[in-house]
Formats: sequence, structure tokens, C-alpha cells
Amino acid sequence: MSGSMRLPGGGRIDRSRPLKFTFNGKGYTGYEGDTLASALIANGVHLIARSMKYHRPRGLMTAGSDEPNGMVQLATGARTEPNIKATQIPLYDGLVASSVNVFPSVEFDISAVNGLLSPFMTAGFYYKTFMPSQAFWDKVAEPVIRKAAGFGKAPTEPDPDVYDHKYVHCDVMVVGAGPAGLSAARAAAATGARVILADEQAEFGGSLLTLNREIDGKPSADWVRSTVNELAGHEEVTLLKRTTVAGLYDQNYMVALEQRIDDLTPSSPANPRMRVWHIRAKEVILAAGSHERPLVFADNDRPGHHAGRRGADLHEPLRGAAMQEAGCSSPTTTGPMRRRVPSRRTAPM
Amino acid sequence: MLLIDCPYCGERPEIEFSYGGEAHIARPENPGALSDKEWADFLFMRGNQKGAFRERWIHTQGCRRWFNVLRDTTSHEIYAVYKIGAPKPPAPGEKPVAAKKPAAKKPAALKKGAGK
Amino acid sequence: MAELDTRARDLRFSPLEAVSHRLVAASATDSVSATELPFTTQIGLRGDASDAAFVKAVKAAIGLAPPSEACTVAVKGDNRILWLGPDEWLVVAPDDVEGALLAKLEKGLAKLGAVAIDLTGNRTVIELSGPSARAVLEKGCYHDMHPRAFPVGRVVGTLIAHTQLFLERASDNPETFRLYVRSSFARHMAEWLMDAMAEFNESN
Amino acid sequence: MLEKGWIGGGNTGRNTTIVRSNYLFDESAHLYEKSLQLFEQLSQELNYNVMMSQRGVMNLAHNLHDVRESKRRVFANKLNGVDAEWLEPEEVKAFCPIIDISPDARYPVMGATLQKRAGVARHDAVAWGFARGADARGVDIIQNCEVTGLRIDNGRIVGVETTKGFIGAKKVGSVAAGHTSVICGMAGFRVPLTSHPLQALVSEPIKPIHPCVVMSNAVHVYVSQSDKGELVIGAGIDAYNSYAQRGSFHIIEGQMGALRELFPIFSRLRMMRSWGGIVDTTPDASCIMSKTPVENFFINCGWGTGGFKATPGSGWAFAYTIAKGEPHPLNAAFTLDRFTTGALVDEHGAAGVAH
Repeated sequence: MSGSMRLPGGGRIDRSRPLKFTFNGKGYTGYEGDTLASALIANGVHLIARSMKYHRPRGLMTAGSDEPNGMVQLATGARTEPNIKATQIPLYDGLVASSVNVFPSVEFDISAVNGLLSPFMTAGFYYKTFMPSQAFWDKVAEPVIRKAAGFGKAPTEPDPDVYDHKYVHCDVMVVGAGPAGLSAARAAAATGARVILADEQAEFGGSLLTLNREIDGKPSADWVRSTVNELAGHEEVTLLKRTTVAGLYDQNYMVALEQRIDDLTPSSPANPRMRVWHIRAKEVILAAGSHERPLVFADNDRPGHHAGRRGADLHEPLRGAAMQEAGCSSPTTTGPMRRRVPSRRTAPM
Repeated sequence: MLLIDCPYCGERPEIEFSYGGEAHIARPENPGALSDKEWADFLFMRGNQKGAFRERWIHTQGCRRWFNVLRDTTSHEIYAVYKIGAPKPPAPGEKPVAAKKPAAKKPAALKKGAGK
Repeated sequence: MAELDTRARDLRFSPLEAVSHRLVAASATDSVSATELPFTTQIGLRGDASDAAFVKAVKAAIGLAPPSEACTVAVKGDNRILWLGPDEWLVVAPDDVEGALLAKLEKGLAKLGAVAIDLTGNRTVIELSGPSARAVLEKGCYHDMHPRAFPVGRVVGTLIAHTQLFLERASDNPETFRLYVRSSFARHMAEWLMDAMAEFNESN
Repeated sequence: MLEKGWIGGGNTGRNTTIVRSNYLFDESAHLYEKSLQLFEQLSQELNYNVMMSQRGVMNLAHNLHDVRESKRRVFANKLNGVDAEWLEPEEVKAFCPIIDISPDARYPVMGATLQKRAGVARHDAVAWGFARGADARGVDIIQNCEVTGLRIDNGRIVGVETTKGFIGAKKVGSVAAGHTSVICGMAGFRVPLTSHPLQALVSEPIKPIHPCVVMSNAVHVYVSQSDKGELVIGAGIDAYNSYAQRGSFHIIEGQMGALRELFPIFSRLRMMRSWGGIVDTTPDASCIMSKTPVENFFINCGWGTGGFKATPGSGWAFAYTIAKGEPHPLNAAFTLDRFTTGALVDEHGAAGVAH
């Protein structure tokens, strides 16, 4: 049923460049520009994972880093990585991924029987159980619980890849390259300030990658293109794609992770796989956008439920009939939040 | 990674500095005259303030000079840096202290014209 | 101290001599290159910059006044004086003149309570040059090396790859940095530099 | 019992859950061994599963000095009835197969001490179990109630001022960890404590791969795998005083480097959460359980980075101290007076983390 969920046109994929990949041992085809998540949905694969405790079936909820469900074991051997969100894996030719924490398979998972026992396994239930004696806990219960623990598997061989660091400074750090972040970066760059703009996605634009709006009298996609071009032309502007800002520490010290190689291309000192950016900024602008929050109703975690409108249409419009969308993410309410941290020296803006 | 404004070199990352704990603990003029309790007070007892705290840092990897920092231990905000012997800058909400003469004397060897 | 005789000079080896050919290979690029500047004369100075007699004595010996502005370097011909601290400087001069310079300095400083001490051999110098030099150093140095924050003719004591050093931005070329590294750490620094330079070497 | 936050929300919920008793000096070994013995029975006694897991704690030696110090500690432990053994590198590998013992490692493993009875316990369960046990015995537990002052009459404590009003008390014990200096400041005396952030972090949950607890003083990391599958990783303290429950990133970054050095296979794991607790460190890395200059006011503090493992033992000895007005022989060495007499118990070596 490959391609059964695809629309004939639109989206951010290149239909002239098909890519082969494998999920749970079965071969599929996607396109350049897909994430593993969008490619799986396009192929009609909705059951991606099982929950940690009751092994309930889990599908894909979102389209980005807010994905709570669709975690997979990516690649094999020394390059395998556990618990990577399918929504954050750009598809590449030869990608191999599998469901985590299932036995023997995600469709038929023995531990799903835990779900039937859920009335007896309330939060913290194990603090009151498994302890008829200390010996029973030591010899029987704990080993069983431990065996069931965890999601994916750690590699068992040393990491063959090369990683890198960078320590940089700027006047203005902008986190998020949606309309708010791009505008802020452009305004700051125009003053000659040293600007760093980081976004976790492979393309700048944020919500404008899927919304078609009008900004400064032109279609928003054109506005994004011209703004990014303008920023790239500034000598003092650094643009970081596929870069997740992971921490904001004292005196505007930030840590960000840049994903530089997304496929199995071997890394080297000349071409590191990931780079940690240590950033000291005089001013920080957080324009990270909205975050998908699921609505609360029974079985809202079942495959086929998608949170908000971002879920399906980021990479390609998919046939929506089989999907239900429920969520509370509204891109239009996303404004720039400005964080001012006392700085005794004024930025040369 | 705190950003510390060395009074000699300017703003530098915490990793270039070493910490010296509470500032303004004067070594007793005559240690031999102290009781055990007074000696313990000097050696071990500390203010450990929550909030504005006066502390010593040394720019180990840079100019290798000790200096004082007034920092908030709840927010890590640095209110002031000042050289050893300089008047204490007031903490937020604190009255400025009248300038006193530096407690530490300049080493004789570095006095202007010494030995002439 | 007597000048080194020819035989003794032939027996010397610099801290990075063993890796010099690899430094050359790693520098096969227009983007960035590293070379050791071995055997510089280095003299540590301690004194009071506000004391005219001290400044005069240093000037008489080196031809340069010790810079009083923090983190600056005074240069004249082949001699330079690096500011290390409010009362501390490093005199850097060509090979084999430490004896003559020290004799002059000691004579001038003797009665001032100031100190000149021979530190030749304590640190070697690595010169890193090229349009990507700053980007290479940014892989291991927390110091802001943007020309606005670190203009030409400046020096700072800082860390690169966990190693203490004095980092000088040359006064005549903003793309040239000099790393004054302790001899025992020089090999580590050279290995780290070669690794960091790989990204900018087209042959990789 | 007053708590300014909530039960388990302070350092109890911010540690790496390690329980062991292999301390060097007699005084510490006796106290921590008492605690470990209580831990071994705690689930049954509290009727609450604290998930005590005696997986063994290895302390690695990376140089000859480490080897000599470690062997000395093994002998000292054995003399004190604490189980301890010395492992050669191959035995280290046999006990923990994922560790890198290759001799060309940056910090080669030259052996380790092992305490098999040591391990981990579930930290929040320990707090909740004790709370339930105390509640069942008639203790009033008042959360979200911060002590704002001590009422002292003629050098004797008569009660505490709180955000919810005054509470009269004949005796008061302070177990405020990083905030002990603040409490003692209310009583008008200083203590030999400095409060520092101590950071820790956990990885995402992975299938069981790490069978024990590994600590290394030299590369400065300690790591175990929880019942949920997360790697639980501890760091050293940040250098500066702080009450902010956070520290600087380079501390945990160095930590990750050390972890990757010992366990190359962990390189590709992602870290889920990091946090900081405020630890009260003493000049000799030993605790203080003591009377104070204020009559009937007692302090239990200075546990630095090692308070969790001492929880049952320290509670036991502190209860005795409060009840009798005098320390039990187990904590007699850990008075405030020792900083005046000079009888310090310097456990910097066995404390495991740079204080």
C-alpha cells in the first residue's frame, strides 16, 4: 500500500527523488524532504511504538520535537541510536529503523497484556507490591522489573563518529526562525549587530513552512526566502539550521546542538557529525513558537490521533480522512517573547 | 558558565577563574593570641549567605590577580566586582559604605622609589 | 650569562620539532596554517608601571616601555612586551639575546625592587595564520576573538583545549594569532590544532 | 515536621540514589554501615518498597596512587566489618562488561574496590516511605511551611516562626541541608558550611546494560542504571556558593566526557534531564550531627554530596541525639566542636566527589 496516503502534489517533498527505507524489517519508499514520520504515514504505517508500561499501541501525534510517541531505534550496529523521534529524522536512502521495547513485534507485543492489568498498576503501585519478603524482591521481582525496563537499546560498540565544539559570542541570539525570529534577526542584523539565528528544522520559516500568508505585501514563502537571503548577506550573521538550543544558563550562556550529518555518511575531523555550540549572547530572543499539547480524552494516545494542525501537513498534504486531529497549538498566537537579562554593557546596535 | 568581569582584564568566562570563597575574612594580626574557638571561627566558620554575597575569585588563567565579587547566590547575578582593598560597593538595598583606606598595604618592594 | 656557542645551539631542539613536518602538512591550505616560532628569548618582568624609573629602565634595556593598558602589546622591531597583569609583563625577543637583555635589565632594575627573570624555554610560540584562524581557535577557546572584542595588538591569558596560554593577535595582521604555550603542553596544543584545522584543509 | 516545599522535592529528589558504606575512617564507616544495614530492612520495616537494589558499587583506580589508596580503604573497611574487596582490571571487566579497561585509555582502569552490598534505592520511595511511617506514628507533616525565624529565650529554643504562624517546641532539630546556614543564622551563630550546586542528570531509558554502580574519582563520574532504564549520572560540585539549584554547563559537559571515556558505547545516548541540588559541604567532608550553642536546638547537616545513603542512619542517630540531649556513640565524633578541637574526620577521599 506504498504511497496510498499521498496527495499528488504539494508539500515540501521532492517527488522526483524517491528514497528506500526499512521499518521493522519491511521495505518502503519515501521522498527527499520526508521525515521518517511523514514517510511512514504516507505508506499507511500508523502503529509505530508501544508505551513504556502498558505497551499500548502508539502512533504519531505531532510533526516535530514535541512528538511524545513515535520513538524508534535508528540505524544498526555501532551507529544505532535508541529513542529517536521519527518526526525528527530526515529520511535518507537506506535508512533502517525499528520499533523499540516490543517483543516479538510492534503488532503483536506480549507485554501488551500489562494493559489489561492497568487497574491494578496505578502510579507508584510497585512501592506497595513485590515485597512479600526482601528475598522475593531481590531474587524475583526486581530482576523481572529491570528486564522490562527501558525503551531502546544502547549501542554495544564504540561510536565511530567524530563530533565537534564551537565557542562563539554574539550581540543578539535568536532562538527559532519562524516569522517572529526571522523578523527579530533581520532587525538586529540591520544595525550591524552580531546575530546568531538557530532553528531545529532543516529549513528556516517555522510555521510559514506550512501557512500561506501575506507579509510585507508578498506571499509568506517569498518573504521567508528573501529574509533568509538578506540575513545570509550580512557578514556578522550566523545561520544555524538543524540546531536545537538545549539550555539557557546564567548570563545568557546557551548550549545548542547542530546536527550536521543526518545519514550514514562517515564523519571525520573535517566533517563532524554533530557540533555543540556554546553561545554567549548580550541579548536573547526566544521565538521558539508553539508547542503541541494533546487534548485530554479517552484513548487520545491511539494511533491515528494527531495533535493540532501541524501534524500532517508539514512535509506533505496527506489524505486526511483516516486521521483525527485534536490539539491546542495555534501558530497565529505565536509572538516573539523577549527575554532581557541584565547586561551592564549595551550591545553595539 | 558565569561571566565574570575581571577588574583588570574585563569580562571573561568562569572557566578562567578559581574560586576563593567568602571575602573580607581578615587574617588575625596575632594568631598565637587567639583562643581555639576564635581560631576555628577564622578558619572554618562562614557566612554562606543566601542572596547578596561577597566572595573572592582569582583570574588563574589570565592576569592571576585576586579580586572581590558581589554576587547573588540565588540568581547568580553579579552586582559588582572590586579590587582587593577597594571600598565595598553596596549590595542592592544596602547603604553605600564610606570609603576606607585599603586594608592591605602595598608590599614594600613595589612601593614607588623603594630602595632609593 | 654567556651567549650559546655554536655547538650548544646545534644540540637544541624545540618542543614541536618532532611534529613540525605534520604541522606543515596540516597547513597545506590557504585557509589556515600553523608554524612554530621556536627559540624566542622570553623574560618575565614584575614592577610598578606608574614608577617612571622602572619604565625608564625597561625602555633603556628593551627599547620599549611596558604597556600600562591591560591586555595590550608594545612592539618595536623584533622586540615586544606583552601585558600579562597589572604589574607583570613578558618580554619577547629574538633567539639568543636573553643574556644581553637580562644583564641590561638587571642593572637598571636592581635598585627599584622590580624583577626580571629569564623564562626562555618556558613557553614556545605557535603562529596560526589565515582567514580561518579565528574559526579554528573557536573550537576550543571561550574567549571572544571577534575583532571588535579582541582587536589587533591585544593579548590575553586564557585557555584553549584545557591548556593555559597567552593568545596574541598580531598588531600587523588581524588574521594572525600567536599562541604562547608552555613547552610541556605544546605537543598537546599542536595535536589539537591539527585536528581543529582539518575542517579547513581542502585536501581532507 | 516542617517542610518549606514538598516531601521529596529537595535534595532527596535531586541525588543519584547511591547507597554504600565503604568510608575510610572508623567513625564514618560505623555510621554509614549502620545506615546500610537499616536500608537492607527498610522496605519491610516501612511496608513500602524502597526498591533497594544491592547491585554493587565499584570505585575505580586509574593510577598507582589510586591503587594504594583504594587497597588501604579495602583493608580499613574489612577491619570495620564493612564488606569490601579489591578487583584487578579483568575482574572489573567481568563484573561490569561494558567498561573500557584497555591499557591505552586516557585514564586506564588499574583496578577497583567493590562493595557488593552497596547499590541504589529509589529516592522518592525512601522519602515517601519514611513520611508514611512517620505519619502512621503520629507525626504531623506540614508541607509548604517555611521556617522564617527561631524563637529563643535566654539561650534556649522555645519554638519556630513559620509562614503559617508560630509553633512552640521544647526541642528543635534542623535537617535543612543546603539551607542550614540560613537556619543557624536565625539562631545567631555561624556554621562551617558552604552551599554549592551539585548537578546530576539522567539519560533516556534504555534496555538494561549497566549492571552495577561505577564511580571514578579520577575522571569524576558516577553512573548506575535505574529500574526504569535511565542511566543516572552524577557530577562534581560547582566551585561557587549557590542556592540556585542549578550550576554551570561545563561541569556536566566534563562529566559526559568522563562517562564516554569509561563507557565508549554511551556516546550516542541522549540526556533527558539535568538538575542541581544545594549541598552543604564541610571542611572535612564529614557530616555534623550535633548540639548547638542554643540549648535544645540540634543540627543535622554537612552531608555534602553524600546525604542520601545516610538517610536511615542519620535519622536514627539524630533521633537519639534529640531525645537524650547527647549524641549517640555513632555520631559522637561529628559534633560542631570538632572544628574547635581539631579532631576532624577527613573523608575527602571516600566521599567520592570533590567537596
